[in-house]
Amino acid sequence: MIESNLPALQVVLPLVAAPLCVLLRRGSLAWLVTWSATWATAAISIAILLRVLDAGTISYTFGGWEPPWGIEYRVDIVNAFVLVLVSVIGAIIVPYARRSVGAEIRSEQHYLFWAAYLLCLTGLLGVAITGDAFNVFVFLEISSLATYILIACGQDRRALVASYQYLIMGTIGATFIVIGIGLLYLMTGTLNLADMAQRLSTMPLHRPQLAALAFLTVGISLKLALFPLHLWLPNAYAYAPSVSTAFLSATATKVAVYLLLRFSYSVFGQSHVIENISVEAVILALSVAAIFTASLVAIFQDDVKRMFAYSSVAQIGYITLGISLANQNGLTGGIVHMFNHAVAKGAIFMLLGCVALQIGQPLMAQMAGLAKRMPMTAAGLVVGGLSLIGVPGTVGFISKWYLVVAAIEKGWWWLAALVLISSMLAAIYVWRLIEVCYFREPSPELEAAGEAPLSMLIPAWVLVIGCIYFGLDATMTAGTAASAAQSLLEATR
Amino acid sequence: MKQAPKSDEHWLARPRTIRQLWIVFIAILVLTVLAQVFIKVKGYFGVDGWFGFGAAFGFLCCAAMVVLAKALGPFLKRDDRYYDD
Amino acid sequence: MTEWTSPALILLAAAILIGLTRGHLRSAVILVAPLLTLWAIWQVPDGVVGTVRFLDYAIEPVEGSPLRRLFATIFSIMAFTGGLFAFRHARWYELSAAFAYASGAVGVCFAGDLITLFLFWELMALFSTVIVWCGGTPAARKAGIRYAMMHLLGGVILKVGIEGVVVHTGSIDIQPLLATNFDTWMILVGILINAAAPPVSAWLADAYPESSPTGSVFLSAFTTKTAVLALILLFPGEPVLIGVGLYMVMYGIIYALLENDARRILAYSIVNQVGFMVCAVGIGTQMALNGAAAHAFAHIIYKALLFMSAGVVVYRTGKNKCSDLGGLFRTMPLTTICGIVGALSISSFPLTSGFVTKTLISQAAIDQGLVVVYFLLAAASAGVFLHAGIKFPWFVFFQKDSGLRPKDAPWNMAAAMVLFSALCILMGAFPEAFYRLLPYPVDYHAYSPGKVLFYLQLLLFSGLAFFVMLPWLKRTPTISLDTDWLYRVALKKAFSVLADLLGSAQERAQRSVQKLLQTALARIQRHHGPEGVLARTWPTGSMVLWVAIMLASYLILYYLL
Amino acid sequence: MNALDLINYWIAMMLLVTGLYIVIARGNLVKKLVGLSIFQTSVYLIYISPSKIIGGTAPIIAPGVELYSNPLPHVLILTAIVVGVATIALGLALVVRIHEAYGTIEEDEIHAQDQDGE
Repeated sequence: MIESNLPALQVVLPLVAAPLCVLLRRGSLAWLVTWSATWATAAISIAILLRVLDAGTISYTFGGWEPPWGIEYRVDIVNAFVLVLVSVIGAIIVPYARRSVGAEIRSEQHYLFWAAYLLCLTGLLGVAITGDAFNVFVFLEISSLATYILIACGQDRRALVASYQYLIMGTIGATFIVIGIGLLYLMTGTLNLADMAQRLSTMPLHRPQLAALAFLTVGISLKLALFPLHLWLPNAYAYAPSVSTAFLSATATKVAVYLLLRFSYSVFGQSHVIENISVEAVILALSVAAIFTASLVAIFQDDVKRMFAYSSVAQIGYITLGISLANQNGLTGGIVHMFNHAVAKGAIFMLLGCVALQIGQPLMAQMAGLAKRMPMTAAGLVVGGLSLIGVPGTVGFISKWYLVVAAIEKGWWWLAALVLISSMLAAIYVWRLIEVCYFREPSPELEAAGEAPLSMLIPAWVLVIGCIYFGLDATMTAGTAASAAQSLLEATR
Repeated sequence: MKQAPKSDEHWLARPRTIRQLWIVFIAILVLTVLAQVFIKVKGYFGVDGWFGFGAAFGFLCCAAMVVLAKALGPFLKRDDRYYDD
Repeated sequence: MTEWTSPALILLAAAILIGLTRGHLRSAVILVAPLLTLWAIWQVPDGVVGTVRFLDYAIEPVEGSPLRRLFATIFSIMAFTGGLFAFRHARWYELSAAFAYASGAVGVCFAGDLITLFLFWELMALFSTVIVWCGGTPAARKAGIRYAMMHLLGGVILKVGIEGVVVHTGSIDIQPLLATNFDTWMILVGILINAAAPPVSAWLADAYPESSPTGSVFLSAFTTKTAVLALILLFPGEPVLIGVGLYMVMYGIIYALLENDARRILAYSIVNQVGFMVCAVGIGTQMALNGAAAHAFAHIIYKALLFMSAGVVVYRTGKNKCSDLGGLFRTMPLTTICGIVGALSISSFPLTSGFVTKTLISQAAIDQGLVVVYFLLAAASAGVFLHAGIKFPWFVFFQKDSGLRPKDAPWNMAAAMVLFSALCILMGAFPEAFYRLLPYPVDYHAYSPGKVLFYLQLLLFSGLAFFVMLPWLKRTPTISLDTDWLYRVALKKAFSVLADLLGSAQERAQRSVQKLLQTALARIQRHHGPEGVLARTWPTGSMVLWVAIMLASYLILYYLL
Repeated sequence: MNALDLINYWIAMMLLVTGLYIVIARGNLVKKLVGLSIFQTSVYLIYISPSKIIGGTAPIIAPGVELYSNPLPHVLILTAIVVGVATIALGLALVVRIHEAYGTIEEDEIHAQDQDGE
């Protein structure tokens, strides 16, 4: 009974838990509810992934209405992977968050924060799991609205402006997506993604299809902060509470990437649209621009959170680069980098949260001598940073390996070289941080500070160890990503 | 080493010692060249079997290198705070 | 399960343990782990020991051969002696980094495939950077960044090459290649960067002397020599290497002659010595490869010895510059003697290790009839005596009296120096035993009277030249420009210009787009004028503007195509 | 084809562009939200227009009726309207908080204050 309803529970569980938090009104109780809901959600997502790996695509119909009329949840290996990614990270952050939220957010707002957190998780999971185009929009807005709240909770007043700006941008993005979906609905008469794909493949090319693709691409690009539509991201990540940053950086943009994959491969994969125009070339160019521009900007940041926020823009560039390469290895690289970047950036922002707990907003100068006062935090940051560079033995190496192999397979030496040279830019900003943390005398702010509490360090270090573990043993991540890539590519044939 | 500077508190640094060391050094130099009368140096490419070739070659090469380094000096040398700014 | 465990992992574990232990326990780890590694190295049988799946490849983390064991042996001996030299004085993270660095070197020795090689290669790059940083001065920090960038660049180039070979040949095995296509050229260039080959030799002399007195001992041993090993494994007989090697030999001499910093003189002489080895790999016969391997082995010992003696001087006096040093033999007799033993070895004086290994290379050149190479190497041997054999000990320990009266080396440093001095002389005195370790059978006798006499003439008259031309070699408080000027000055200037531009580039770009739009709009809507709302910069507005621009471009692009 | 046939879409596009223009051009945070609201309204039109069939009746099955309007877009847009309302509400709440924190809701003044603060 429960087993057959897992796809529904995946979304319903956090959705129900959110109002429960509001009803309980006590911060600690709300935290407990969140804790149980997220871990249960994570368990469900893993169960779903195992089932998908075992038995292939799962289709779940709501209320017994058969697709394409009813709403269908459709889980194949691609979104099963995304579900696991989002829910596991969402779960790991919760035990960490107790102290961090306690320090950064007023106590009477805690239960609301947790409600927003759960709603955000609901939205992200919903986007990933649903097989219905309009549902995508609704869940996207649920997650976005919750995200604006999560960001606005930041202590710095600039968090409010950042949240407002993100609200404007996010709404425009979501509206573009809904316009795209509307145009597709007008052309095909269906909202079911699979059905839509099938109908598009038999239709001749019409201009509204092109317009739909344009609106969808721009809308999704906005959500995933693809250069040059990334401008909302640095401030949002920099001034949001540490917990929000860690959660959003690891999950929100990844779900948007999933949407890009779903639309450009599954929905438009066989249509005449893709045959006639090359979306790839544009995204490729933007990805490369993102990688270089954002990395360069990151080098000059003094606010460490902002620095890593720009680095996120660059790392998203790698993901979209893999997608735009559109061959087996490129897609594998892109998809596995979704996971790898989520783990590495999640770890980094969680550790920065540890720093923030001790000294407030972490600026470069204040983090001097961090290794002496907070050795575990500093060590974790080093591992996370090395992953961003793509040093062998860390997750970053795996993704870049696939990307470069894909570029070489296409005979694009220049691209392989660019990908690798760009890691040197990452090296500059990471090394700048390492040098400051390890080879300077402790700053006055850090002088009195001690190591962060274990309740924060352990979850962060779970991700840090993940950075190394999945860098050495990539069979699970890269294997799943490879079969996901394969299934996406098969859809385009 | 065979030489030492002029200072008087250490035996190696006394001018007398240094003079003696020079004498010994030059004697050894002469000996190594003269030894070639008795010991055949195998010449692999002709010239290197010549009498005293090693000595001449060593001296001239080193002189040439010192001269080359000296000549390059004005182009390459900079004050050691050059990069500090 | 354990059969594929690389001996490198012992050192890696030790590196972690050094961080976790204190006091005597830490000292024990430092001294025991390398010996344990040495033991493990000799347990590795010939051939591939086991395979592991990584990504889509079957990688071979451990593959034994006499050549690989030879290099691993000297690396572990180096780790032991370096540890002995440093354990009472270096900070724990320098020691930890040094052991991780050594672990990378040992790992490269046994790497059976290109991916494993690359993994350990990068491990070395990472932790050697940390060692440079442990110099602790602002100059060391900056040099460390430059060092890291150079090695990252080398790693990037190597990685492109390796991935190219993997994609195009489907094989990740380590096997002899020739630089014939883009992939192999990239691999060659990547390795040569680590060997401090031109035009980027400068990184070595830039970084090593900035490290701590103990750090430079470790640095001198591993990076360049693993590059030599990689060249022997991958590019034996690659003709390009002969030229590269000869250039390095001459470059090292000239720059060392111009140099004032004691440890920088030694750093340049590493380039010079590695040049001999690279040249030998280029010759590529069994004799030459034996020579390269043997010379690397001997070189690690005497170069570490030289860096130790220089390190003791820096440790005791705090001074680096020849122009500030001198006359130290009075109070540091042991350091002086050990420094001289090292200096004689590097100059390949008969009865020292350098003699029995470098003449192998010369012999290989003779056997192949390479006249020019032979004479250039002979000239270089004379030059080595000039710049390292005499110049280094002369200016540091003798020349004028600087008035410094430092104490001699602490006991552990002394012990390390004596150990390596003894090895230098034992190897030189009993070459036959050492020759048996070499990868190919050796039919060569170093001590023929004619050869000894030739080298004595060559070296002693070089010495004469030194003292005759001493006034020309007077130390000046200068540094020498190198290709690193390009990235330390030229690039920096370019970069700061770029930084200025970038600082406001985004805003400026947006502003100009907005201005464009504004002027267009102003024509249509007069009331928007110069004071119009679009003339101002709205952060949110400009973001949305980008969205509009993107959408328009997509639509136009799609409709046109 | 008569240009007026497509008038619904022209209006929708006008609204869309107008809304975006307001968001771009106005510095007042509330006005921006108004622009956003107009922008979203355009979507409602895009969805609703095609679903109204000329001559069709409400989609209730009744004898003798052949032509129905499509009910689905209407339902969808009800949802979208709810989402839009929520967004504007949240946006306005943020503006209130921004006003408390900065004492202004003009974006350039807020920007200037942040610049000074750094």
